Amino acid sequence: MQRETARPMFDTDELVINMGPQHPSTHGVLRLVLKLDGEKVVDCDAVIGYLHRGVEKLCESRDWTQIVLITDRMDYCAAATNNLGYVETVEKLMSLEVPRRALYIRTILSELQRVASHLLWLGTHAADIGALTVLLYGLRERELVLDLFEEYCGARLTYNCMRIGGQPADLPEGWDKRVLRFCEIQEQKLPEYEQLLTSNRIWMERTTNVGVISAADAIGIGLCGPPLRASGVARDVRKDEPYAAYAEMDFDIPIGVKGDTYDRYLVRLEEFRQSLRIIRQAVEGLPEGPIMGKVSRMIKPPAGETYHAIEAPKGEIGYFIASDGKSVSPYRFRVRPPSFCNLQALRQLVRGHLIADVVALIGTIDIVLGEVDR
Amino acid sequence: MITQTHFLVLSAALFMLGVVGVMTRRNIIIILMSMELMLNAVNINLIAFSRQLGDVTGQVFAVFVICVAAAEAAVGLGIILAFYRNKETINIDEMNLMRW
Amino acid sequence: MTEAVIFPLIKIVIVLAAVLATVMYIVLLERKVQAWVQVRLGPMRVGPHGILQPLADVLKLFVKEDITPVMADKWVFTAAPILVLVPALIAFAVIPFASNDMKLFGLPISGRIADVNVGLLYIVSVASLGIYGIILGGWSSNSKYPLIASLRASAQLISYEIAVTMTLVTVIMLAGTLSMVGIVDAQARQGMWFAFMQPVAFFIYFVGGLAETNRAPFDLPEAEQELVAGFHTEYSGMRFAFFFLAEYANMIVVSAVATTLFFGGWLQPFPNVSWLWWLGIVPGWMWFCTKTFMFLYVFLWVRATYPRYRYDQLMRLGWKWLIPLAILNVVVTGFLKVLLKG
Amino acid sequence: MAEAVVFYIFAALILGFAVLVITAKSTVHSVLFLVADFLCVAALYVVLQAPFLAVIQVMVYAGGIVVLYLFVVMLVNLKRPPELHADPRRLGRLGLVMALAVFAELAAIGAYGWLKPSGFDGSLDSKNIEQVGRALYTDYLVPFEVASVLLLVAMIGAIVLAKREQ
Repeated sequence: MQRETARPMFDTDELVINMGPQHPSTHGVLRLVLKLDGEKVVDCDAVIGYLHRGVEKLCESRDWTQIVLITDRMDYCAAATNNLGYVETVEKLMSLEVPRRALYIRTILSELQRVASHLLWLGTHAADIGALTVLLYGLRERELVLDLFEEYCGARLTYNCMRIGGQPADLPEGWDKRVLRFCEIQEQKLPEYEQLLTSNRIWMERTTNVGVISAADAIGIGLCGPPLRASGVARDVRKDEPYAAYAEMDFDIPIGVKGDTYDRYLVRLEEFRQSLRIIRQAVEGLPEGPIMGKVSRMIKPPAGETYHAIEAPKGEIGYFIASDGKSVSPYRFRVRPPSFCNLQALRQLVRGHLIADVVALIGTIDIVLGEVDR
Repeated sequence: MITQTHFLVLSAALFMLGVVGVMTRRNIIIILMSMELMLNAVNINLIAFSRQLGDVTGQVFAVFVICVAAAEAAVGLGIILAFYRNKETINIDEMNLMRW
Repeated sequence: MTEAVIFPLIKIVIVLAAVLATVMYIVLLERKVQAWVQVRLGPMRVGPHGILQPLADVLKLFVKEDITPVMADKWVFTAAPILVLVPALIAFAVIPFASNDMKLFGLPISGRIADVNVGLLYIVSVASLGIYGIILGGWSSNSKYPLIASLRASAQLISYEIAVTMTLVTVIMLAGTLSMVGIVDAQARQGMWFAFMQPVAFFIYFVGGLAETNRAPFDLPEAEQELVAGFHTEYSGMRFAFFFLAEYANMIVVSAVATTLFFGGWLQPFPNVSWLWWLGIVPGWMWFCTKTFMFLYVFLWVRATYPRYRYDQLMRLGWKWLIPLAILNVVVTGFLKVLLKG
Repeated sequence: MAEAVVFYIFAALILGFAVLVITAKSTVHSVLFLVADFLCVAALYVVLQAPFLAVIQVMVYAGGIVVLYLFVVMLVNLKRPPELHADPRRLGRLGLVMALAVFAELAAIGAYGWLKPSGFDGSLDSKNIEQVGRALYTDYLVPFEVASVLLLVAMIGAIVLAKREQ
């Protein structure tokens, strides 16, 4: 048939729709400008910065100890790992020796934090796909973690629970027992989530083959954390460049096969179990000794710069800190936040999927806007 | 007393309104709707006669008319949609090409 | 005159009041059931165990500001909630709540507002009108999320209506009548509720009912995680309450129709088991209400358990599974009917 | 008497809504009036002792066909409203012709009714659905099948027309 090919017979009407910054499921103030063809997403533009508070610049005018509590405010769902990344970077810069007991406590705290963060992720991700009950179940267990944190450092969200050179306080009496008790409870509750989701037909249909990303693409984009591992890349800072007490722990790194949303879900679910395993080992092998290294009152690292990364629940959080050796605050402070790097994949993930998948995909990369915008 | 004539008059008037709609409006969707009005006028007639004669044949034909109306609406609106996508108009005066 | 006008009027008032009160408490029940599933308590503040919560909700909706968006089509915007609610309520006209031999002060009372001989078709056709309010509400808001939601809603309603209507055909084949009362009588005559003779039809009807009432897991048109609040995003105050009322009234209609068609309406269970004679003491309308509430509970239960379908999956389920299955069911039922007769 | 009242009310509504359908500015309003019109026609069918047709009218017309119209109006209205063609002279001529036609028609009906007055003596019994069903599946089986084929063709045609080319 003869037909002018220059103009397609039916031109498509693209509808531009703004998802966010005020939207129930953009996990904060993320704004997505979606170009829709019917229900299909043709293109997606993520607009960030609604929560920008200038954390990095702010840190350059605070002294070294004060910065710990600013890092709390980046990924507010995982403050302990933010603290850890920062204090370890400074310790590396100052070549400080941290007592083993402090390292173990840090390990326990950051794994508890991982469990709490994953619980929140699981709940919100499931709620985005419509399974509201899982959200409440997840929050129920997260509450227990928060209680533990509250007992240790007095705070439930922004912990400020680490110090340069060690820990601010020793463990309260009987805390280790309660941590082990929590591990037991959590272990029992995991099958509950799995019952509701893992083999649920609707859940599987909603997540399998949605947002597939290959290993090569994942590395190319710079994904980190569970999304990277779900694509089949066995990269975990805890194993590759051990920090805190991870070198002494025995644990596995779960990796996915296909790199779709379902794999990311499975990977994170397995990480619960590995975290509990690490917590148990750390609590049982907790060494006696001091909790604070030899640190002078006035922290003033020598001139120089360093980068150090740890494995936060959402991925690899890295700190680049430069010190001029003279002032009492960092000369340059820069964070490599996992949420920001993982957000880069969103565009590629959502293209060609439907609106309903967009919310599932925002959930699956697990972002916190406080960290994306800083 | 309502007689057959009442229904015939009503039906004729409704049919005429349909015709007026087709003649005066240039919006093709409204033209199609006017045609639905005319079909309804026909149906009123059929059913009124069926009532008068005490025979359901009229109603059977009304069912066929509804059936045809459904088919007409489906295809007609399909054509309108296709045309609109291409020309961005639903004014019948601008539909003067057999092909594009 | 009394028989023809006054009695139906009284009945209409009673049924309307009952339906609205039920809707109010279904909302509370929903919150409670969901809370229990989710190891919470649910509303507890207003009255003991939150029993007066519906009144507080209604009061809030009454005094809330009624906003009409500036660019909205005002007439249509106002008419849409009414167009949703009215079909939901008038469907109750043909639902038989009890048998015909009820007595009130010595006067015989029939347990329904009207017994039309096209009762079932009436319900189907009335239910198909409810879609207008949804489409128009979404369109007239002049906002993108409601528009997408209303397109979704209408596509969903139309496609699931086919499957549901097909299941009704099998019921009609078994009962040999379109009258709702006749269908219940047929179940009494044949000594078996149609749910057991037509499990497939019942299943399809129930799934389709979930979809037609926009309930989870088919609540796409109002998926708050995706489309903010769906087609009623721009509504507030009483107009929003109308949409709300309509949704729950529709749930009750679907449950009541399921009870009538598949679970014997007002009939008591096990009428032929002699040692269960005491079940007959309970009046018919209470059986009807009990069964209906059972279905309503399942609605709420499903909502607390399942994630939401995606639009294309929903369509696939409807068109590729339920409709062929329903048609197959009709054919098989027809064959069996002819075979068993001959 | 009651029948007359009901008839006049619904006849007035039908004609009134029909006028609104063809004069409404907004196409969506037009569609809404069309639905109202069809519902009134359905009510008239009940008066004419054709409850089955009344229900079918509501189900197929109001619940199906007009929804389709509404759908298309919504899709088409997204960009710019369709313009109403206004050519007063032509409208005037048309009006004259129409008025004549209506007059002729009404005169014919009136004359017929005067010559041969007819009440509704033949009445349909209450088994309306059975009768229609029987007629459809026995005497008019072939037209019925043809109608179903027509619907199938229309369905496929609509899909082909509305489908976007890849």
